[in-house]
Amino acid sequence: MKLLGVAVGVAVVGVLIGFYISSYLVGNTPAFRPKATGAAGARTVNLTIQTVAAVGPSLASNHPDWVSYLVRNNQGRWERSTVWTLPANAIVHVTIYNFDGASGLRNPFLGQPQGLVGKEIVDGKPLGALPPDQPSHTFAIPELGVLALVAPVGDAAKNQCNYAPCTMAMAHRTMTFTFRTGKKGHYRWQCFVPCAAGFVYGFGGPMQTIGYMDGFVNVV
Amino acid sequence: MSSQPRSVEGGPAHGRRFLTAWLVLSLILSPLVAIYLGPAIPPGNGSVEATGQVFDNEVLVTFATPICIFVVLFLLYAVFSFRSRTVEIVDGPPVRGDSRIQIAWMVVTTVAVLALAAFGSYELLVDGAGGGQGPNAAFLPAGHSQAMDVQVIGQQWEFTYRYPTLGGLETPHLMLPANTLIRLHVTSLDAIHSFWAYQLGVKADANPGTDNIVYVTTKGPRSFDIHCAELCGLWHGYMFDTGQVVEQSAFTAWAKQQQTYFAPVAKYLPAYSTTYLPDPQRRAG
Amino acid sequence: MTEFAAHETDYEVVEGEPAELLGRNLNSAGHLLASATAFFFLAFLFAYFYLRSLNNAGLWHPKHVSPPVTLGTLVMALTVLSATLVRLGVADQRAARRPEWRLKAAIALAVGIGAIVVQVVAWTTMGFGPADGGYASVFFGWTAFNILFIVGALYWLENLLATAIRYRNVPVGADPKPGHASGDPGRPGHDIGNPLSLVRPGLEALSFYWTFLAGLGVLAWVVLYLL
Amino acid sequence: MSTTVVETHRPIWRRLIGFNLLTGIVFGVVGYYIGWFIGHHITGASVAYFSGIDQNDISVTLGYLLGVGGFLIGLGFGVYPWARIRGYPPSLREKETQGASRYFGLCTDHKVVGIQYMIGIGLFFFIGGLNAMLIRVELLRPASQVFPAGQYLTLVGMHGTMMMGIMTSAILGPFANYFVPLMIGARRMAFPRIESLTFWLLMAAGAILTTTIFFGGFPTGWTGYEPLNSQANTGMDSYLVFFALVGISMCLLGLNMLATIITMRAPGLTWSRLPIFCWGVVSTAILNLLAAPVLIAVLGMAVFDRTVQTTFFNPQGGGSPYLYQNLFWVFGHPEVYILALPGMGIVLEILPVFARKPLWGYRLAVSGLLGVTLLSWLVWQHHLFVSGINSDLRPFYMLSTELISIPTGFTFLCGLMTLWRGQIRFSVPLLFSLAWFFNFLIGGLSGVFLSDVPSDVTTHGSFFSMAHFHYTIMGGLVFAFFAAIYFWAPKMFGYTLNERLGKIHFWVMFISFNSTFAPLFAIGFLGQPRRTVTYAQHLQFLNDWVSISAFILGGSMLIFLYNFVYSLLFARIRAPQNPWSSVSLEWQLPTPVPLHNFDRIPVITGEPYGYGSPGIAAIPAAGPAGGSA
Repeated sequence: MKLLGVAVGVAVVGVLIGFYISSYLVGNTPAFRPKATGAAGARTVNLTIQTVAAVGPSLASNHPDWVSYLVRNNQGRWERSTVWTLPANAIVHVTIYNFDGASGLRNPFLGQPQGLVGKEIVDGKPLGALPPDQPSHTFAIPELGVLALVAPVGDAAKNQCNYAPCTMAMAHRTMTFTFRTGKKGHYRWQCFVPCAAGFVYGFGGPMQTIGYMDGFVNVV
Repeated sequence: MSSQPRSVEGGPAHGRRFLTAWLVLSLILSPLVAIYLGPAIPPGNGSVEATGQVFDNEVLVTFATPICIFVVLFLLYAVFSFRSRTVEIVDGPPVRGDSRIQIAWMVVTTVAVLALAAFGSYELLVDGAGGGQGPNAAFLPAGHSQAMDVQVIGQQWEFTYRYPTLGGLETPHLMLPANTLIRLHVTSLDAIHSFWAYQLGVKADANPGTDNIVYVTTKGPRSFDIHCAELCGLWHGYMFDTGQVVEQSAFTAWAKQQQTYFAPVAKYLPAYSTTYLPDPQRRAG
Repeated sequence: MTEFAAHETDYEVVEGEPAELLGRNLNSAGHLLASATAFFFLAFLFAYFYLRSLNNAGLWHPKHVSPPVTLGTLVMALTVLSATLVRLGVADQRAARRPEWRLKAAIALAVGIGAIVVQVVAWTTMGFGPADGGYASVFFGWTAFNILFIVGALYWLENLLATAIRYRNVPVGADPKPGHASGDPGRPGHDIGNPLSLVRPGLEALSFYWTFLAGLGVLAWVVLYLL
Repeated sequence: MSTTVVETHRPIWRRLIGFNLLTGIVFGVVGYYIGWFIGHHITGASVAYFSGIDQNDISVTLGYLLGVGGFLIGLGFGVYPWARIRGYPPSLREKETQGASRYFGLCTDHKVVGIQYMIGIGLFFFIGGLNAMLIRVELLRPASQVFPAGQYLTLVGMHGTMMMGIMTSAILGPFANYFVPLMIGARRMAFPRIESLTFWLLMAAGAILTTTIFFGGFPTGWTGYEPLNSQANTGMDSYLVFFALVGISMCLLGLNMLATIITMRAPGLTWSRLPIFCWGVVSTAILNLLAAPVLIAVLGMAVFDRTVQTTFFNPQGGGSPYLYQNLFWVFGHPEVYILALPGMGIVLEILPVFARKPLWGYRLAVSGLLGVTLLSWLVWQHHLFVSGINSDLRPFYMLSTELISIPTGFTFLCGLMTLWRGQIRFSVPLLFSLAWFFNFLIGGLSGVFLSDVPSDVTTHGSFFSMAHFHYTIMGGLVFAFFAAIYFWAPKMFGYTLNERLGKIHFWVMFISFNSTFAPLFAIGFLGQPRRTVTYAQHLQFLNDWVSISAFILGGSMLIFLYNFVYSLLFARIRAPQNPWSSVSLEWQLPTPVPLHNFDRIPVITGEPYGYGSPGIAAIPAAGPAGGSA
């Protein structure tokens, strides 16, 4: 009898632990699939994302102070997802609203946009390259050769956004650019700017955690 | 509990029988391995160094064959011919060693090991064998003074490349001229990476603040895979790339095209240097 | 063969072991511990010379990093003094001069604690922090762990001294009250015939180890302050 | 689990109160939070960028350390030091209780500690194995699928760290603790309390490593290379504290073993009469004692780098990542032999029993073990062949690395020649021992490729090296581990393990082991780097093959588990006192072994392997009481 009780207790605890561990292991931000328009093969997708200095308690309970990317879902609300599903061989028009200050690049070479269709437009002006101390973040899909820069909000700017969600009334910069998704595949995207405050080389925490400054582009 | 042992004398001449079997098998198998298996071992003939590695592997695998046969055959022979066939426990002969066998074994293994080490050292020192040899190695390949400099910069998580001979051009693609002795300067900006150009037989760790030099002599035009071979964080598994070896003419054309494409950022690049140590970032994200 | 299976042995077998067995155990253990400690600090010695030879980013030893030589020397001197006192104490103990050795041990303990205090003062009053380059890192790491080991050795010394004091009135060979040895008076029966006989083995092992540690302290002093 | 258990008739709630595992855990948790609050008080807002609680390394590290302290106090390790502070003389009186409860607390009986070790290490071996299974699940497909990249790295790191950390004591823990005193005719270990401490430290360490997932895991694998180490989340602190505790445990274990074998041998047991297994323990213990401190030191530096911002390994602050690589491998390579040497000892101990012959070339075997012990200190930079330091020294490290194959060859010669002309009787332990020779042969020969720089350039950091050390460590250590279990279980537990199930276990494990790791040599040569969550398309078939074999390999462990539980708890077939009719000392004792082993210390009059020569006293005669113990 006692033995049975012990066995049941052990089983319950084991199940709970197993559930926790498995939820950690497969844990990931939910995949987001933007609406695609146009015929198959020549599809176009509009992707609107924002970068914010701190994701804030309402969107991330465990790391509220981490810098993060957010995406605007099909209902027009900001949600924290960095795993995006895009159609193959599609034209993707990306709009980035940046509410974050400058961090600076370790490798100045990454200050020039690469692999885009046309030029990257920052607040209406085409961008050649940013000086190394300027970039706030980058949006890069190395396997597709895509690299876009995110220009910073000046330190002097009024009405800065401390943590997400931010409103368009707050100081921000607007980047728009276009790239092609290649063949089907499972591509990673990341930020090259060491923007993780408090980590050696600024490259820990959010820079090495999917859901903040890293994510996947599932091209299907 | 232990009864009288069987006498050592009598019974077939196991020793001679085993040694003959081993000799025959080795004489048959080792050449086969050397001829068929050896040349098939990667990394192939993408560069002079890679060819050298293939030869090295061929020698090693040929050398390993008789040893492998010896131990396995010995085990099988002993297991099958010395298993006890009695119900009650019978002890074997109380043999406690044989100095002649011991000395012979020591001599053979020592000679073999020294030969191997000498061979490996020679193979290593003639051309560096495609391994990273640090900023100031004593042994350099012939004609290293005319080698073409190319810098490999590892960062989390992408390799970029600089060509000091092309005005410090930096590009995300590795393009190498054919039939040339290249001097790769491998360094890193943050964590430890390892630059592995598989078909070229090149591997060199990228340490921050270190100029890890590796020489490679390209052959004909081809493409080759690039991996990061040292755990460097989240996207280590995605830190791969493809490089090209092309004819000299194509190389110059490509270089010109890259210089125009990356003109905007050129003015922001730091002066070419063997290592870069940017200040640690302490600003708010 | 049957002798082996005779019957279960009782406690007296172990508790009745001759003191010289404990002596041999502690003696070998002291030497082994000393060798382990040596390898531990070898890592810091290596780090010192390696980082010094590399001098990455020119930050091995920035100008404003000036080690507290006076206090450091004081720490080293106090450690050596304490070790010497323990050695003298061993001589007294061998010669059955019990009060003398207790006095020396007490002073040695006080001196050792003094060394720790001085080290703490040095850390808090000097003009650089652990983040100030390679030398500062090695300095902090080495001194911190050195103090840690000193604390351990002093704890050992305190044990022996306390035993000697607790049984100071027990004539050699007399029996203590039940349960004394385990510190658990609830236990029935006798423990150790003569507790004082167990002090000397520990003392000899300690004096070796403590001297060795002081020697390492001198090495640290030479490397960190003189080179 | 052991028949020496005498049920004590106290209600269970009474037994739960007092110094035992339960109080240990409670005190441990309390200690963690105390440390956490202290650490948070220290660096509240003082260090500007420690903004979030989750990034405060000082809190987490302090919490872990105080947690371990509380755990040990709760287990009862505080009683004796406190008594010594108050001046009570050394004693062994405490904690030699009978009953099942002694397995859940501080017990100074070396036989109890041995069984504790076997169960505890088995638990963590199981967890590490599960991680390996999950890794192989992920590698079923070329692209990242089941686990996100970060969690995959945590899996890899936990598997490697668990195996390389906990399993260092896989032989010394259970078998040396249990059988060395019996083999040398002693009544106890030299320092029984330290013996128990090493075990509980190991358990605390394992628990701490598993909690790394609460802090986001760690990305560095088992080597924990800097500066990635300094970049990582607080999950990294679990790794650092874990390995530091394992280092302390290893060091103390080695010290205890050496002291015991040096000082407590029975009269007449000269060094040249010491059983070869004890020699394996001696050589391993030497490495434990001297290598572990280096590990503790380098991890201490890493902790300082993460907490008080020293710059040991930060090239921008005057440090160097090479410093970490050097110091880590100064420990790391001896550590590999800490895993391999006890296996040699076990195999050479088992062969004579089943070949019914004396160990062939006893002195050669001993010199082989000691030679490996010595040489293992001179080879560490072969882990850095392509890292660009001391490239001109590479020929030397190539030579020293290949020189190790000479003393290793001694082991092979002695083992093989022991079989020669023997009267071999097949049993599960012998099968595992023979398999050891095959696995270690493959491992050693592949090691020659890795030690040869031109070949190493391609194989370095690839799946080839991974296959190599799995052949040496799993093929060497784990096979020897099982050989030892099947060999000594009758003495340890008093019941025989099922022979037929044992043979099934062996064949499944041996075949699936080889079909798991042999293809990895090819995968490595074909260019797949270690620890990558993705790989090239054309390698999928080989990887799937390996994964499926790995699952079968995992299944073979379940066969063993079934056999173990079934034989010990349900079948309960009493084992004879000396089932293998061995002549060595531990088998001459009654089963179960009495509390203090020998009521009269035996006097050893002959060599340990007196098979086949009645002239030599097979059974050592019991000498006068007292003796030297």
